[in-house]
Amino acid sequence: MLKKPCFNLTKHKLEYESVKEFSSSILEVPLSEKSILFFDVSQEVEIKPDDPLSVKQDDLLKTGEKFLPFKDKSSKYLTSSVTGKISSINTFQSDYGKKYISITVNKEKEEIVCDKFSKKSKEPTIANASEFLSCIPGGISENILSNTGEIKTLFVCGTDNDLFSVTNQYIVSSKIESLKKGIEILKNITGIDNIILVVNKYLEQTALNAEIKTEVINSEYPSSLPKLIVKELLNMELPQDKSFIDIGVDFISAEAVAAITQAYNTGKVPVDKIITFVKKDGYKLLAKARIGTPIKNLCAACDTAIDNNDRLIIGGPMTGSAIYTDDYPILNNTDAVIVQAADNISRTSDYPCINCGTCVMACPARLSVNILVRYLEAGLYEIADDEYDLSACIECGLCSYVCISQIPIFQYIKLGKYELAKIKAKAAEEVDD
Amino acid sequence: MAKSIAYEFGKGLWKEIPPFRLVLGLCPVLAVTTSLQNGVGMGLATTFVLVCSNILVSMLRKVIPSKVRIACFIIIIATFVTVVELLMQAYAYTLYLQLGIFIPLIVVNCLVLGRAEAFAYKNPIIHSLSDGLGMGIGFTLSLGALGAVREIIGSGELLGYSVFGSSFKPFTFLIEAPGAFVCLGLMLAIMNLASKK
Amino acid sequence: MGDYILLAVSCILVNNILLAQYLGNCPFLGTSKKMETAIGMAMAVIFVLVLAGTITWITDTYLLKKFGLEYLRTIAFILVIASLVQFVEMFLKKSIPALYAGLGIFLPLITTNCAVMGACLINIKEEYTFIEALVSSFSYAVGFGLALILFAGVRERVLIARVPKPLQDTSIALVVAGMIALAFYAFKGMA
Amino acid sequence: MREMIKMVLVLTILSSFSGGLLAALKNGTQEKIEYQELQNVKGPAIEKILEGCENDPIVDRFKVADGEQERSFFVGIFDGKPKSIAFETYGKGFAGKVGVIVGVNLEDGSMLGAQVTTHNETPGVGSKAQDDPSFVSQFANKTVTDSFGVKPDGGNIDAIAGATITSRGVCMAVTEAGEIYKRLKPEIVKQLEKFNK
Amino acid sequence: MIKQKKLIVSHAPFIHNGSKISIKNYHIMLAALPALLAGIYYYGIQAVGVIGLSISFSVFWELAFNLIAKSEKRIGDGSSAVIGVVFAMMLPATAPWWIILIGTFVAIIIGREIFGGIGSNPFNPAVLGIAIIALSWKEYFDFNQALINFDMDFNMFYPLAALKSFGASSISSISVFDLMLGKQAGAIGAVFGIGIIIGGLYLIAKGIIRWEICFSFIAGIFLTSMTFAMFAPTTYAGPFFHLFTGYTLLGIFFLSPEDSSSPVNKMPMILYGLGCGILTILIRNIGVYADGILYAILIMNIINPLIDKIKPKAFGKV
Amino acid sequence: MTEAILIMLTLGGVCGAVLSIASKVFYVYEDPRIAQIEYYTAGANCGGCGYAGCSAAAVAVINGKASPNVCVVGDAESAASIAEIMGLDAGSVESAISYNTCKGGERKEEKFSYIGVATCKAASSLYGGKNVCGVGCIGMGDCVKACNFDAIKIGEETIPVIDSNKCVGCGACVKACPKNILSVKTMSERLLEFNNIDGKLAPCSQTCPAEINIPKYISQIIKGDYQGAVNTIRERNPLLLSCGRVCPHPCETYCRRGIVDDSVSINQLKRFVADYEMNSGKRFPITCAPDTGEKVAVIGGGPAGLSCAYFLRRLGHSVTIFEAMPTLGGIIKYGIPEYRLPKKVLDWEIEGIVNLGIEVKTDTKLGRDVDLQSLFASDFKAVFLGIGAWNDYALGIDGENLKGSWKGINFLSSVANGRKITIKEKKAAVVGGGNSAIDCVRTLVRKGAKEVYIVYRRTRKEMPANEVEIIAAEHEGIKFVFLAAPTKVIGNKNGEITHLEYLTMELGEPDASGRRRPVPIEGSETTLEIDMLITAIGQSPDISFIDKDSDLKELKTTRWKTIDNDPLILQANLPYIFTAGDCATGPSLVVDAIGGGRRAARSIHLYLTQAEEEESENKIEPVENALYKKHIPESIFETLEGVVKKPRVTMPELPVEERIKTMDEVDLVISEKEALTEADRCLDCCRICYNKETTETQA
Repeated sequence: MLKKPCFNLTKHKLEYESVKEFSSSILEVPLSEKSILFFDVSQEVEIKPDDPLSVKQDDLLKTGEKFLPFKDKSSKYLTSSVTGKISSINTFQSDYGKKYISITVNKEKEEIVCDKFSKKSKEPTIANASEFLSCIPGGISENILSNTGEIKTLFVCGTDNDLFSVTNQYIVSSKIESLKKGIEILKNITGIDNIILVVNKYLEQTALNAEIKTEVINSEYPSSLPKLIVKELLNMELPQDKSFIDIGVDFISAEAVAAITQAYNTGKVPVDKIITFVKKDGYKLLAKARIGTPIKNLCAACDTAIDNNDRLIIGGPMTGSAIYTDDYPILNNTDAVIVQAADNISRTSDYPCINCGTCVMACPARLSVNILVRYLEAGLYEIADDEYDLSACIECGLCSYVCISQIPIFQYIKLGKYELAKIKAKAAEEVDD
Repeated sequence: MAKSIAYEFGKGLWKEIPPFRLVLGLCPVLAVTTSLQNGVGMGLATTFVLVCSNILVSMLRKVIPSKVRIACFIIIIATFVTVVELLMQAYAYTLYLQLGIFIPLIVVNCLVLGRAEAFAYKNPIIHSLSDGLGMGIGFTLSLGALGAVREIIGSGELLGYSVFGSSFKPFTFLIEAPGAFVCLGLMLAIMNLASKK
Repeated sequence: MGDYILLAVSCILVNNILLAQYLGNCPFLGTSKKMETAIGMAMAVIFVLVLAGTITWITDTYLLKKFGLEYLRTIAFILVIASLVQFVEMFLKKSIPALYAGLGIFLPLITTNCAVMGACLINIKEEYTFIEALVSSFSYAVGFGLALILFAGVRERVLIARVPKPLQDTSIALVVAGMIALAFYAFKGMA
Repeated sequence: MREMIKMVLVLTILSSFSGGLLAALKNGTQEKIEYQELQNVKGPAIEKILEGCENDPIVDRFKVADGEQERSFFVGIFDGKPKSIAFETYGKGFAGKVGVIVGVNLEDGSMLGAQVTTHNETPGVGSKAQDDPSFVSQFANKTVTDSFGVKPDGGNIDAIAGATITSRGVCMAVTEAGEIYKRLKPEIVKQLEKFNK
Repeated sequence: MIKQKKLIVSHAPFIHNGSKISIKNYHIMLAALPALLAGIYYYGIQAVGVIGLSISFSVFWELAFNLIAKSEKRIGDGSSAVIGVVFAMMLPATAPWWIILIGTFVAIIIGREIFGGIGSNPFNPAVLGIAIIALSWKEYFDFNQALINFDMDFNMFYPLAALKSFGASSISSISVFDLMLGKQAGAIGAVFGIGIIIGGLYLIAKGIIRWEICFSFIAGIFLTSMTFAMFAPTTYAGPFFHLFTGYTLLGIFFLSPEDSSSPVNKMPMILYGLGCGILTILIRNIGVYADGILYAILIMNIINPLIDKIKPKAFGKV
Repeated sequence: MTEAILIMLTLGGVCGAVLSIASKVFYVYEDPRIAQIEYYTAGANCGGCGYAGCSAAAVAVINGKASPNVCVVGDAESAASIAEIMGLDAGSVESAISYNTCKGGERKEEKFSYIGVATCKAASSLYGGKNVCGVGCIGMGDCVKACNFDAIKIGEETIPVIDSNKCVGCGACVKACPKNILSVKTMSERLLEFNNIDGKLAPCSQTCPAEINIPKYISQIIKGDYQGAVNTIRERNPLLLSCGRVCPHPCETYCRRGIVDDSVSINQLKRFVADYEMNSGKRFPITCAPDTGEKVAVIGGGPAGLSCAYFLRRLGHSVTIFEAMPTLGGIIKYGIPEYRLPKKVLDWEIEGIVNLGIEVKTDTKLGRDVDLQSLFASDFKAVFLGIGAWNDYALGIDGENLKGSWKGINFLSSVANGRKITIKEKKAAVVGGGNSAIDCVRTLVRKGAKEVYIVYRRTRKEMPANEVEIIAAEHEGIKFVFLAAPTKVIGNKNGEITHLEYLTMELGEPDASGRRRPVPIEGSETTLEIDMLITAIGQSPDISFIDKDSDLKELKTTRWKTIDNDPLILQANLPYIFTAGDCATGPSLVVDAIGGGRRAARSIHLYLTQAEEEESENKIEPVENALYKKHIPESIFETLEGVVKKPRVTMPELPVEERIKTMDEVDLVISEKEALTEADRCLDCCRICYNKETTETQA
């Protein structure tokens, strides 16, 4: 799949994995002693990581209990996935300015499931969904839960964004009934009429059999990136200065839909996440773990030892991110975890761009990557954006994948976007002054 | 406030040697340096104009109104350029032929005008004199060096004497227009390299 | 007519004022770092050179030659050109500020541009008629602009390349200019 | 207003002063310049053509009106007699005009030779017309009033390799010389009387 | 405190398709082989010497520059060797060693290294090298004169020089097929047309050079030469003659598609190729030079940054 | 000839006329300053300033977007000329060069291996960079690439090294650095810099109330650059001679070396360089920014007032100190006895400060000799109150005012003033456990008292006085009476003191301050035979002037009679009044007062320079992210690896027998050799890295 064909007049093809190639068994990861809950504080402008929290050490959390870390400042909440006492609270600096509050919970012997949800949610309503379900596995966007009526079309992604991962496909193939019911629930509570299940060709039949409104997309990477789904199914390119919500579109993963069904069926907030795990030798398996389980427990359960100079990747191989500590927890959107052995790691080089144009041919966003990357290397982010459409990049990573000089183009682009945002924010600030 | 006269003189020889450091007055540098003789001749002509105009501008700096100062500088410079032109015609005619149109064009050499504007108009006569002299000599040296390099490699001769013998096949590229640009560019790089240490 | 076209081609490509006659190199290097600036400068030069070429031809023919004062050519020309440029600058600034912003800011650079003065002198030296002088002035300016814009295009690329430190900026720009001059040899003999 | 007057005044005085100065200088050097000009530009060519003459052809020159133009003729005295003259004509070369001096033996109208004086040709290619004696030597002893052309054009002169245009230009100039000679011969003969001592 | 394992952190993507500059360059050298072998067949051991010297000098210059500039040594990627090969293809078999030394110096150092090395050169280094030395030492590039000592079983002369001097009638006797087989005087790698075409097609098939440039180049040559030939068939030669003489095919497949100095977007590539073709014939027909390929490519190299600004509208751009 | 002259005359005339007419007809108003400024730029159109050519830069200066020293090629002279044209605060004209504040380098620890784009920006955007230290240098040299003047290189320790000869202070490197480890600051900016929670700060620097860059001056001492060390200290603390003697050095408490053996004797090192300057026979020059013409009145010439005046003066303001006493110095002059801080030393130091151009009016008391009205009349724009705390608290017991009873400060200042007090052969008791109490007893010993008691209501452990002082007092034979609360002073009929009666106490539950509260034991009254009593149980400011001055009626005070202010910006409720030192905080450390003086100076500086722009808003922005009296948690260690024990240099002091006889200075300065050894013990800490000493390097 990752080999370059001998003769290539056409561009490189990367096919998505098919869930059918997986063994149907799913590995259950045992509950870990310590779980870590991440609360994202980078989006909230007014919250600073060192603001006082409304929870503190030694507070007891129940499984499925929701709590608001910054009660006074933000209504965003976290759902505890285990029962236990908070043992420490730290800040965690992630990439590109992202910051989390990490709350470590020590498992109590006996698990107590919080019953607030079951009490309040006999009937599915948008109110109780938004009150309890924003942290379900797979994640659900605020726009869906706030029910402002802007969303006209909701795509349920039965495809996985990135290569290797089959998490959502697994849900479609194994829980199609639950998915169907979840879509009904969503229709009822949000009032969105046009909910479409998006699958690729591997699962077309499954979806058709279940009689769900389905669209089939290309099975070639990166066609299941949101922007390309919109392009393929709605035949429009998302304008650069608009967001999906502006054109009345939103996405939800199949896993989240199934989780909604599960929540209302059982009266418990779902806390288990399905993860595609890729071992060092490339063997892939599916695992089920609590949200908040440290990666090292997942690895241990999958018989994979982490050594020095290995690479631990959260997410897929094209768009994921490498982490530096195996204490990092599984989050509600962690679809895949990849472990690469030290001697199997593709390196980058500091070769200059040789202007071969392969990236230009590969780029689904039609960027002049060859020139763009030079401006980015020189740190001229504004020119890169004004003249070479930096912000039009849809972040698929194909340019770096095909680059003959092995330039970390994708990193340059991400960095460029990040720095550009900073420059613009600063300029806006100056205008305000 | 005022720096020493020796400093003003010396800076033109290395620290601010034109056109390598102060990239000014490139046209004659490129055009006439096909040989050492031409280069030095042009350099001396420029030096003469530079020194005379610096002195005169400095003398008249109190009289010249600042609004028409550029026009005045130009008249002063043009006068001296014409003087040089006439003298050269009378006493160094071959050189005059070689330098051709570039003699009258000294008048628009940014170096001369630049020094008048940036230095002589603000400084006393003696300083302006030494500045002009230093810059002029620096300019001459640069032109001479470039001319020598191009002449030796480009035609295998120096001042008309064969350097490498008759079997040498000169690299005539350097005598041609593109060669002039490339040669100056590379010499500039060598200067940058040298001054770094 | 054919002669004028040949003259134009000769002045634009074959005897390009920058690359073959070495005139106007300071602004050539100075204003070519960015394409926008290069285009502005090119336009300014075209505008001024046509005016200057005409006026100096008139001055020379009806004033200097008449009185046998050819030796005052240098001083007369530069005076006329400098005054003209300054006049145009003031005029634009007041009357057409939009044009001034795009083109006028380059005018001070033109006063000391030997391309302008040089082209005027060549007109006289080659004993062109008035029309020929006009054509050649315009063509020289177009040649200047063409070379400048092409140069700016290449230079924009070189600016973001990993040029070794001692060669950066002017040094590498000169080498590029040399290469462009070499490429212009292609047009040799075409006019 | 006061400032304006001052500006105009300074500019006027300065320029008139420079005009005066230059005029004075010009007067002083005029003679010298004219001699230098002839000596250097045409001197070598004339010397070669009128080789063996007893006088200085540049001193012994006269002018003849040809239509609107005036043409200079240089006299070569052989055996005490003004037998030959040399004069300049122009042809169109690869890059601008090519000046050619043609020497004519008045007695039989044969050419003493032709020499290229001024040109702007490519060094090493077109410039061979001046430097390479084998090309111009083809003209010697031919009748001046003939028409000349390079062989590719069906003429009688071998072109310089790679410099057909220059060669063509030279031929043009020589052909024109023949026409001038035909046209002005009576006047020339009249003028020559003066040198017949 | 237990020491945390030190993992490797890098940025996505974490996989790569495995392409390498060195492999690409070896393919180019492989593609040059047919034409070179033909050259060696015609010109013998001398040609082998020229090729060998050209490659080794090229690599030497790059190494020397890297040592002086204290930059990373990258001679292993074969890019200098490729320049050496292409450079050798344009040389006559009689080229003396010092010309190769200076030519490769110009190509590698002035043509490429001082601009920042591989990928940064605005001009094709090999073209630049040949153009400069051909300007300086014309006698070695006058193929008639240079190859005078070779005794062949065919009429050995440089067709373009003949065309330039004596018009189209002088070359009417030459069959296109002979030209394709290399029965003409010329540079080592430029005479055997079929070989170059085979190499070029191989490169296109491998995706190493871009077909848009090559085909539009050919189109440009055909269009222009046919127009000229239509108006004055006695003075100007036809398209096939132009295609198979001089450096034309070399220019089409090995010189003009050089990565760094050619455009990468579709429209610019076509314009670039067309421009090269048109200029080539213009120079051959009305300029002073017998072969216009070198200058045509140099001119298009200059225009390349400008035309490469024509690019498709980016995703979601309004 | 004539023709030539005529033609040129016409030509010149025509051109001149056309131009001058055109300049009238086509006149467009342009700020005349643009041309003037352009005249002073270097004219090279180099673009180093970031503007498109010199003319554009000039426009930017006019629009206030660029500072007068915008031209990186031009020298200080041209910058000064431009500033003159702009009539700007010339303070920003001082030349600046770049400084590296990170000391991480090779000793830093990494949390992962990084592969990818080799720039600091890229590396830092992934988890803040590979270093464990989140704020330190990444070492990939973005700054080197950014520098147009070749002034930075990555040194052997993989941290940037700046060549100060080449640096022009353009700030390109600062912009390039994602970790803010480089700073280009003018002297004024450096003087006004405050410790920041993101700072690269050693624990000692975090602790020091004056925020002195301690590791920097110690490393300067190691290099033998004593003058540099003095200058480093002077950026934060003008009273280094005094502080070197009397500072209780809270910094040493947090010295990391103290975790392993003894903390570095930081204060001794400060004293060493301070004394080095004094003994060198010349004063190291102190530079001041150009005059701003703003006048500030500083009321009180104590440490806070001197510090504030000093910093304001260095910022270019005109300062006048009004001092109620005959000489400057305040509490350190009158409250600290000679044997701890010789008057000669203090006077030398104060002279240095006053010599910067500070006007001094002694014997002038606010409320008595001057009032606000008169200050405003004399053009003072802001007033700094640093009047100290001179009112001793009374015990509030019977017989307190008997003859032979003194108040602590009163006693000490009387001694300092040389007033005749009979102490010889007296039995004296000093009530209190603070430093002034110890000062009193040690003074008494030296003045020949027969028996000296210290009466304190808690135990030795709770005594707020410095440990060294207590020890010294013990050595000098002071008798300590702990857990004793005076209840009554008993006198004879002449009104002279004979006895002190006190209750014995026991310690109860800890109170708010964490000290165990003493509880009296009923019926444990004891008497102590004395003929002299000094109460030194604390002081409060003398704020009587408030009532005398109608303009000050509004001034808010606290219940401790201190002047109420914003604790961070030190502005009182009247916007033009700023306070610091004991009068704002209550009795505290000298170094607190010095730090307060500097913070007040910043506020006053901002108040004066911003006042014109925002007349309505007199509120000054506090320092962002200031680390005021806090510690960076991650920098406080509990264990320390890789440090080899080395003894601390002992401080030389006069032998007890000698010192109790005279008021001579007790503590002596350490020798140069000892200073170097001691400085060498410094681990050169930064936020979390420090120099590990391996046994190999010791051998």
